[in-house]
Amino acid sequence: MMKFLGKRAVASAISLVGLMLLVFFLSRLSGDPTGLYLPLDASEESRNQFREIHGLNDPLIVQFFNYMGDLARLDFGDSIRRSEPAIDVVLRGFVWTLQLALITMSLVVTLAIVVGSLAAFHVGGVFDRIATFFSLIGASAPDFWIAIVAIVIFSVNLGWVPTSGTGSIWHWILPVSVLFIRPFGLVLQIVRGSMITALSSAYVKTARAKGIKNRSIIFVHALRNALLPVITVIGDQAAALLNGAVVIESIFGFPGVGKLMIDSILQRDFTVVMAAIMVTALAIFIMNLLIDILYSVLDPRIRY
Amino acid sequence: QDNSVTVVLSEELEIVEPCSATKSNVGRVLFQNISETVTEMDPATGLEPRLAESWEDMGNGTWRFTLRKGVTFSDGSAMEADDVAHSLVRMKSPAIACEIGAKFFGGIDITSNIIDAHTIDVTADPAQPILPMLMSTVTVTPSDTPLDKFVDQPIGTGPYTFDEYARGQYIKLSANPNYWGEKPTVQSATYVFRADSAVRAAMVAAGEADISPSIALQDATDPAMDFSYPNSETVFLRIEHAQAPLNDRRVREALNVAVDREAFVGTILANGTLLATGITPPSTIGYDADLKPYAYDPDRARALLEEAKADGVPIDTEITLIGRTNNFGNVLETMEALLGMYQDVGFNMKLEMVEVAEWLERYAKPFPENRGPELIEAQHDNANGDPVFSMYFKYHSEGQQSGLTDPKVDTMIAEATAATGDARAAKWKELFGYLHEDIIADVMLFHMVGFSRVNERLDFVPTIRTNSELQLSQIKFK
Amino acid sequence: MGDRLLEVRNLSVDFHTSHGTVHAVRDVSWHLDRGETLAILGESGSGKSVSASAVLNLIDMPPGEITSGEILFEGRDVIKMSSEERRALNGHRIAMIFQDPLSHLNPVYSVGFQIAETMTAHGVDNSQTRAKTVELLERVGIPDAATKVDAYPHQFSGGQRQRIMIAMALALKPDILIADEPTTALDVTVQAQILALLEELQEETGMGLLLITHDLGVVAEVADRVVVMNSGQIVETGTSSEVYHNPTHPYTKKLIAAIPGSGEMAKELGPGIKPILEISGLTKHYGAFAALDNVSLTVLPGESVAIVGESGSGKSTLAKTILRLEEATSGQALFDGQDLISMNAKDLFNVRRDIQMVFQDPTQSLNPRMSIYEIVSEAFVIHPEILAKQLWKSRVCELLEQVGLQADHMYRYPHQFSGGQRQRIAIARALALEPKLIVCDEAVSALDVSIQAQVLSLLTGLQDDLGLSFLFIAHDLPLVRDFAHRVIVMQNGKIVEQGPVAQIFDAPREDYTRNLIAASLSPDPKIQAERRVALRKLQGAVT
Amino acid sequence: MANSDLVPDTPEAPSPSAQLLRMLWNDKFAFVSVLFLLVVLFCALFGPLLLEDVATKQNLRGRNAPPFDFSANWLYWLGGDALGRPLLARIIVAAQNTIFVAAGAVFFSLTIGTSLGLIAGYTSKTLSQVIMRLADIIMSFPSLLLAVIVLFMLDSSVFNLVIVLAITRIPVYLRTARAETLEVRERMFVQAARVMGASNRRIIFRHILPVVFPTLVTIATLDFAFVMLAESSLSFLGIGIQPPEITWGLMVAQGRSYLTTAWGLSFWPGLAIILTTLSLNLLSNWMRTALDPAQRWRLENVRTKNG
Ligand SMILES: Nc1ncnc2c1ncn2[C@@H]1O[C@H](COP(=O)(O)OP(=O)(O)OP(=O)(O)O)[C@@H](O)[C@H]1O
Ligand SMILES: Nc1ncnc2c1ncn2[C@@H]1O[C@H](COP(=O)(O)OP(=O)(O)OP(=O)(O)O)[C@@H](O)[C@H]1O
Ligand SMILES: [Mg+2]
Ligand SMILES: [Mg+2]
Ligand code: NI
Repeated sequence: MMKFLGKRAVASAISLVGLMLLVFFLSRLSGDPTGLYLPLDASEESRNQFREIHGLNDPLIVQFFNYMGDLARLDFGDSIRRSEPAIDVVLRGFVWTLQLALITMSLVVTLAIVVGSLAAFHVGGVFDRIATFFSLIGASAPDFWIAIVAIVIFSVNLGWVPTSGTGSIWHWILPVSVLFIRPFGLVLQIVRGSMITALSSAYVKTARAKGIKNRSIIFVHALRNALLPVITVIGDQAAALLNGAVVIESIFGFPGVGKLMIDSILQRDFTVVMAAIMVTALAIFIMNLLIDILYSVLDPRIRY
Repeated sequence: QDNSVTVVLSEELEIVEPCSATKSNVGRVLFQNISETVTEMDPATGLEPRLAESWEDMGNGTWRFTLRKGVTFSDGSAMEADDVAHSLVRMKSPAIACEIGAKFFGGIDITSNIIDAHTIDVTADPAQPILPMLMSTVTVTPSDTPLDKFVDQPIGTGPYTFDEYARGQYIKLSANPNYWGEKPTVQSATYVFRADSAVRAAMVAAGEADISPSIALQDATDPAMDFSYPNSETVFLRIEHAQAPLNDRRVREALNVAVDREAFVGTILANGTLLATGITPPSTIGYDADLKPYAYDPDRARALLEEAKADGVPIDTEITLIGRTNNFGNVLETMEALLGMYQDVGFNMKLEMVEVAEWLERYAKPFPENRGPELIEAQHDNANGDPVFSMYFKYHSEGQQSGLTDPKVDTMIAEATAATGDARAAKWKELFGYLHEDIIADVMLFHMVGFSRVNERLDFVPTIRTNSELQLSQIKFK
Repeated sequence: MGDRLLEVRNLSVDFHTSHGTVHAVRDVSWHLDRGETLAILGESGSGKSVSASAVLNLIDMPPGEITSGEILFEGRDVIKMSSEERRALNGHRIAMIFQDPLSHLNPVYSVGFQIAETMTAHGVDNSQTRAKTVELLERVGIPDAATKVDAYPHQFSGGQRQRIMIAMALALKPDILIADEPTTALDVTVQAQILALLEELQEETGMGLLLITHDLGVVAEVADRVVVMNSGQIVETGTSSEVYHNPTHPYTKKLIAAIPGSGEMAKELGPGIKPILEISGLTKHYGAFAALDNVSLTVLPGESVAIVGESGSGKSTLAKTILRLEEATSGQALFDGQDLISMNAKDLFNVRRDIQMVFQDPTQSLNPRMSIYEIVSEAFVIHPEILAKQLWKSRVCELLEQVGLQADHMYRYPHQFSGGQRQRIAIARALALEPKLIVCDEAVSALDVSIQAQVLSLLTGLQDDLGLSFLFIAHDLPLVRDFAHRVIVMQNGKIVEQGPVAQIFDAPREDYTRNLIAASLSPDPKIQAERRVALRKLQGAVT
Repeated sequence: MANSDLVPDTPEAPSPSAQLLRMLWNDKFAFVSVLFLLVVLFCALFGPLLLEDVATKQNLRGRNAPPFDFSANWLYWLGGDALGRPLLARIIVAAQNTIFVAAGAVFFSLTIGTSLGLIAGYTSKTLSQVIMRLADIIMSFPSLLLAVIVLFMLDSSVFNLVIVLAITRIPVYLRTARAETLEVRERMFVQAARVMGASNRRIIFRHILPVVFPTLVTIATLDFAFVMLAESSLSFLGIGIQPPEITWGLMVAQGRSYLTTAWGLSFWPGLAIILTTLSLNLLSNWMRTALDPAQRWRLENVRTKNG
């Protein structure tokens, strides 16, 4: 196990550096940020000055080594857009994103697994049909529809919850609910599919012969066998959330890392982009590692 | 709640820097609320005193400003001439990219001379006849404000003080108890940020916010809450004259008459949108109300193209129509409609919608190589009443975004810039006419209208200035 | 007779498939009394397992359907019971040992958990289960039970898994135990131990034992009455001795005639033949545990080498290591002069066709998504040089018929077969490749003796015609005696004795071998009864 | 032929297509889905040919026409868009680009992701490590950044759009395929195939893939919706489909600002996306059952008779 972790850490570190390299050089190919920060009418002279200050005039390779040098001192550079340390900007947003992702995914995990398993247990039954139908509609509907319709109904007309923003736990209800819908639909379908197979296995027969309750047959015997693809897809959806839920963030005024990333990319705020990718990549790497460990915990036949 | 207001803005403030207060979202929070200017431009009455009580022209480009006495910054220090001088230096400081310095004082050297604590001479080189008006953009900050970095806790002389900025969430202002002027009704204000117009409208409707300075046309559905105002933005298509077939006047005329401008108003664009003949709105001096927008005449457009074609103008060359995404509400529909109209009269044209960075590459000099004929949609904002910068940057051969190289235009700009009073207005008017009718410089489209949604409990009517500022002290309760 | 526990009346079970309905069980009736052992004998595929599953409500319906009959447990028809009532019976009052232990154990839970769960499901307190589990495992002879409780099914040998199933079924001392081929993977000594355990329980609790088996020795040893089934129907019933000595139905007669262990023993093949397989010093460790310890043996062309030995002694590991399904820790296995163990992937691919294997666990070795035709003809797909494509179908038919299946089974899928039928499919697949060496890991253990005889004569025929070699892992000594040229005896990962079949059976040198042969059961109930009496006396004298 | 008399009664394999059709008919949901998808396919193939002109004819003064005005031309039954173009016609015409982009992106990500995942799951540890870390990188690389870079470096084309979308979706297939492979490769029938000398390719594609595939297809069908919607956000950046070319996703996105006033603008194309996804998914559920011999009986007409 230690050996596995060690190897994994080395490989992950290498790929993190690779990712940094990739992002650093590729992002600079996406154009010069100067024009975006200065007024349209700014003179060439002030443009040059701007480039000078932000080190954009040096050859790319020099810029990269400077960046890496600073990074070694845990200095991610300053945001051009906000003129404060990029890492502060990112971490501030990431805390929100992480909370949102955790809350949403824990709801998704519990509900999708329960509903999906029950649907699989009664394949073709009314419950299965209804669960499949509505979860699929939810999962394929444009998220901003759901968000705006929810605001109009629950906030403006009924006044149950605030339209948007942060502050109280009431503010979390709409964003989490809207964010919940797509991963829920997807995970539910995966659970359902792989549970159908698991429930028809011979060991389920053994369990029945042992007189195990249906609940344990589903959630103890079949589920664990069905979980491999499920946690993989959950991981994918969680990664998507860690990368930020742009639509939800911008509609609900939620200060997460997603909109920050988009704005920074469009504004060529490279330091923030780099810092944001570093932070989310680290989170995703760790999550994937946990998932890989989970595979071998769930299924003792899997060994690395 | 009673005497505090919540304002919902369309995007978060990246910086809270007074020297960039002409950026519209920064301006709506800081401008004249926290940071006051030397003079103040009122669209209704013209130039008014603010921190300066009076000013006079000393000749040779120098103006003398007499400052108001008894004004203190929110940190307690008195506002004096050295603060103004420092602010002028700071806005042009090379170490920070101040919007005001670059946008209004680009290419101008500003020096100041402190006469006494409340008198200051300001000299512009080259001389600026409209210097007092330019001073209406200059926000005054204390003399110890750093020259090399933006502030994150702005200090000003205004009726409000800057309390708190919870990044990503809100900004809070509260009334300044030591304000020199009239005490405002609104005692505190919270600014929040929502990117989606429908949400902003919903927030005001749900009573969570009091003012949303800008909402989309289609969200402005409630006459009791929604106000329209001319927002000083002008939309046009920039033609780069060097590229064939756009170098032919007939083609440019065809581009103008092929557009059914009136069809846009009240449909894709708001009622109240004006058809443009020049690049600045009617509130600017020299605006020529007699110029007529090109009437929709597709047959004439076709005829012009035929004619040009007969003369060997390569009108079959594909022209790229470039639009900027999210430039204004319904920009995509507008561009699609334009494209349809052009294709209808026989232009070989394609549409490209691009994000702002890419748009800038195409719009500002140096233009990309091998670009082919391009028609670039742009929106220009001039709320300060004088067309000087608009004209220089958009039409002078040296102008950053100019598609022209016309010596006549260059001289006309130079003359108008140097002139004052009525002569100045006349010269600008002449230039507007020349650009619109003689050389047909661009495809002028619309002077735009913005929408605000205001909670019914407020007594507040948005104006043309609402595009860049939101003076809380002007808000009253019903 | 006395105290009736379970009675099956006129039971019929159908399976609906896309190619028509299979009448798996037809109008079957039998009963089981308290303390009694009823053996169901019968042809492979005759509906034994299906009728047993019906008792526990384990038939998937649909596609299965109980078309008629009732199953009375203590006078109540379980078919009409609510599922909650049946759940309370299952595992607690009626328990079942499945024919196919690997797939019936949940691969992702430790065996300890699975055994303990039977108890917790029926209200045994959590705190006691672990100790009980360990005790159960010890009683079924799992070595080192205290640590093995936490191991997973795939870490056990075939026979060990079977014993885990047994432990699971016995956990709550049920009133009725349905044991579907419970000893197919057990060597005779362990088998004896298990049978003794069952008997002990029967005496203690009056448990009724329904024993499905093809091993007439086992029947002779434990059964009170016998039911013989053939193609879904009961063809004969009676006490075990009646049925053995006076069979009336032709099928029963055929069955008894086919009992192995009386034929002539094969002679050792002459010296000087170059071995086709030569293993030396083969060792395989699982962690610190040596499953194979320095094993050396040879197989000559045209020779059948049988490997017998204790369950868990490393027989299957040996087979898998030779076939490179497990990587050996050290050692050599020369096949035709090339070392299989150190061979690279490409060379290995080239020799693959020549060595085939029939797995101990046939169900798991058949791809559930492929039809039987696809499974068997895959050999030809992989090695197209064997047969031209238009002949595949007829060849598959031929192979299926040779192993006693029917051609129209071709488009069915593995789950639609009985245990023995699957085993035969696996044999047919191995034969399709026409290899030089076949490693048979308990390849005929799930077949009734008549089909066993048919398959074995097929194999011998092929050996005579084509010079095929067999490495034949088996626990059924009479069978080994009839089939093998040489016998290798394994214990604890080592070879303890090897020699020509006659020598091993007539003059075994090692104690272990002697015990093994002594523990072998006779199919004649009378002889078995006598032996038992003798044994009792011996034990009585000792104590 | 000469050999056919060797074993005269070789049973005939039942015709697979007839069997499939029967199974389809037995699942009414799947059957309707297939019909719907055929309609979509028809629109995609012939829509632009038949209705291109009508769909681009602007009429600013007749914009945002409300739906269900059955007195109007049938093309206007779903109303008109912001430029007065008939929505129904536009949805039909847009089917082509939509299906092309979505199917393209999903197809590429599915095939590439699955292949890499199977390889990572089945072959050597080093290769697997490399592939998996690559997947980590892709997973952490923001798709928008990729789009912007592609846009700046390459020309805006539909193909580039497909590439960007495909790349960003690769990791989910890759990781899923690998996770299942890790388990399936331990199964005995895979070992049996190895013993028979099956090549890695055969084992992967014939033995492992069929087990993994249904799960991947389920993900893919839902990705269809995701890709259709994501595509529009890239179009807004200027990559890929540009107006007046149109896709459903673009229509939905353009209608966004009209959500509270002219709901039809984004509702109808959104509905088209939902129905397509729903159909694909019901079909994939059907397929999962039809392909699994142990589940197939659910679709076979084996209704148990009473008695
Ligand atoms: N799901 C199914 N679909 C179709 N036929 C089936 C199915 N399950 C079992 N059968 C058939 O039912 C018959 C009886 O099977 P069963 O498992 O009871 O045999 P068995 O007597 O236990 O044989 P063995 O000794 O080989 O285990 C067999 O012919 C088998 O092919
Ligand atoms: N994956 C594994 N991990 C740990 N131990 C294992 C593993 N596989 C097998 N063993 C152990 O190796 C020993 C030999 O197993 P093997 O399957 O070769 O026995 P066998 O001789 O075939 O027995 P049987 O007759 O019961 O099938 C057993 O004690 C078993 O517990
Ligand atoms: Mg059986
Ligand atoms: Mg074994
Ligand atoms: Ni009786």
